[in-house]
Amino acid sequence: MDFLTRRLEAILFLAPRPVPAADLAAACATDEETVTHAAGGLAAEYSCGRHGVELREVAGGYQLVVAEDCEEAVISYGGARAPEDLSPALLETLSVVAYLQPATRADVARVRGVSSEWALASLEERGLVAEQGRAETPGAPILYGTTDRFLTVLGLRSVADLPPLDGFAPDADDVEDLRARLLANAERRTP
Amino acid sequence: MDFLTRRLEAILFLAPRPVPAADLAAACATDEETVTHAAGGLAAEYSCGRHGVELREVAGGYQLVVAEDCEEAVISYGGARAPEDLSPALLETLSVVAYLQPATRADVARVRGVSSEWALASLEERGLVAEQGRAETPGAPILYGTTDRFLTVLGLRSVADLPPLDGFAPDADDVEDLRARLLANAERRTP
Amino acid sequence: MTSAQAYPTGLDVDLDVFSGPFDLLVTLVLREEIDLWEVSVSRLIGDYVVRLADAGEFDLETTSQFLVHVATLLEMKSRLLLSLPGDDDIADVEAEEAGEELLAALVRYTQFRRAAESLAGLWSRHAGRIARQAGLPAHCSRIPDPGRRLPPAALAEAMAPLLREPEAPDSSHITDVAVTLVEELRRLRVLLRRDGAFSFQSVAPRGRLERAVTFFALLELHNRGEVRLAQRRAFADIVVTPLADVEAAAAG
Repeated sequence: MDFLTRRLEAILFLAPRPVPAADLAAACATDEETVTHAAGGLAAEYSCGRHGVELREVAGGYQLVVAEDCEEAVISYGGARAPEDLSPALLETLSVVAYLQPATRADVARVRGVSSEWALASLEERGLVAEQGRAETPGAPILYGTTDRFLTVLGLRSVADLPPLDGFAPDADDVEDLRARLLANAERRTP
Repeated sequence: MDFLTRRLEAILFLAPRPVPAADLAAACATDEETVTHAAGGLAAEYSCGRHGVELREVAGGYQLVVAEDCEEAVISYGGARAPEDLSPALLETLSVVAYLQPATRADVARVRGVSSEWALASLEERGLVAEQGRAETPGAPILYGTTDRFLTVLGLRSVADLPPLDGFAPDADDVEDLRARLLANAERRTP
Repeated sequence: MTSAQAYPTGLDVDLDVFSGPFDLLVTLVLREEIDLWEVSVSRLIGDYVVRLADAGEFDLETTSQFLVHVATLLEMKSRLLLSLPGDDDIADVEAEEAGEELLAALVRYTQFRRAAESLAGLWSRHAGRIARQAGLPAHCSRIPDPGRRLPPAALAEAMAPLLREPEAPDSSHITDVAVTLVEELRRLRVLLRRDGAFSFQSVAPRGRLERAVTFFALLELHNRGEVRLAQRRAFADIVVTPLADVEAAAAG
């Protein structure tokens, strides 16, 4: 496997959603044609029945997905995982994402007053929050929001059913007010 | 690649944390010995330089991680962030907890000479230490220990793999230096 | 809540390492976010005295708070200078008898500091390794049984502390002052009337915080022109003479 193919493999390994050829090209500092060619080689390596995952070309790009006959094992692993107990730090982070969504990592950290890197990763790993695209601000930070699984775990029909906060309703207009108040409080707590 | 190996690959590909052999065995309805054997084959397939990812043994389980030379591409795609570095105060506190665990707040303060409340809270927030119950001494202080994430970020298989604490003991010369410093300070204190 | 309430000492400081409210500086030092080595305590005190002079009025409560904080900083700094961990009261430790104990503590601390350096090495090699972070695909993860569901109200409860306006910084970990400046001024004035001159050592209490208050009270008496302070050399005992006596001697 050549270096470009290996880098494509690494990116696809990590990305939870299809990655457009253009993004792969940009990340590897090459052009789309070269990427498409290398992806062909990767598709051959990860063709049906050879590995536990397969490379699919789907709407929007390339994605490594679990081979159908291996899914059962993954489901069985997923079913055996630890229950949903959340530490206070995780619960706080989850609430911030839930009420402010979509929120960036920096938003969460500023509101909470502590770096929330691990808390977000941990919630992502539990499937309660997930990437929902990128903000159109410098650096294009990842935007986080809650997942369908989050709704299931809380027994909610939609995010609009979140319990109201003291003086706020979780609708679009109030999110900005809420954000402003949280930031003002956070600023007074820490320098 | 045989079916078992493919299933292991699928689980490790999707699992967001190191997976112990026992969990793999349960998910694939087989025994640990068979899993360990198959994992050996997988480790050979995913050994250094062959793929964009590598198999490593860490925190009591197996984990696929991006190959080091492919990290740059992954980071430029924007899919990964390294954790923030730890300050010396946090590292000191972390080492006391790691070697003395389970350790109370007072244990840490006794070694470090300063109240380490904030440092412990910060390590807890970063998921590196966690409460492990309470001591059966007056006041029932909280006992702290390190987490699986601690092992994962330090690349350790288990706490037993920590470099031995004895190796860091000051030797006779160091002790004499310390004694001399202490005496000099003591004299300066007495007018 | 006004900002004066939020920062009871009401003092802004401007040092190389920090600029802002004094309380915050103390909080940051306690959290080890600012290295105490970098904080010039003498400059803090100098600034404060200048501020007092400018203000023209003397706020006892504020000054007591300031003293407590400065005393805390000084205590921490002296521990650092000694590289001495431990809960013992430094002022009460006789170097000879405690020497071996201190040495043992220092040796132990050094051992853990070296272990920390080695953890830092492991960290720099391994912490940056990149693993998949996203959760399992929805159809692969377990659906919790209804009995284990997270109650939605828990989310609102978790938000409540973030929505509350923050309270003033907590200084409960700082020892309460056993004597107040007012009481100490009163006590010293009684001594001056009764004994005339006396030395600082002979009247100062044992506790270092209380000693600090006594010292500050002496400075206050000096400022008000009630006493003369004399010291033969640095670190020597301070002789306190009522100014009335001094004037009488000069006149006689």
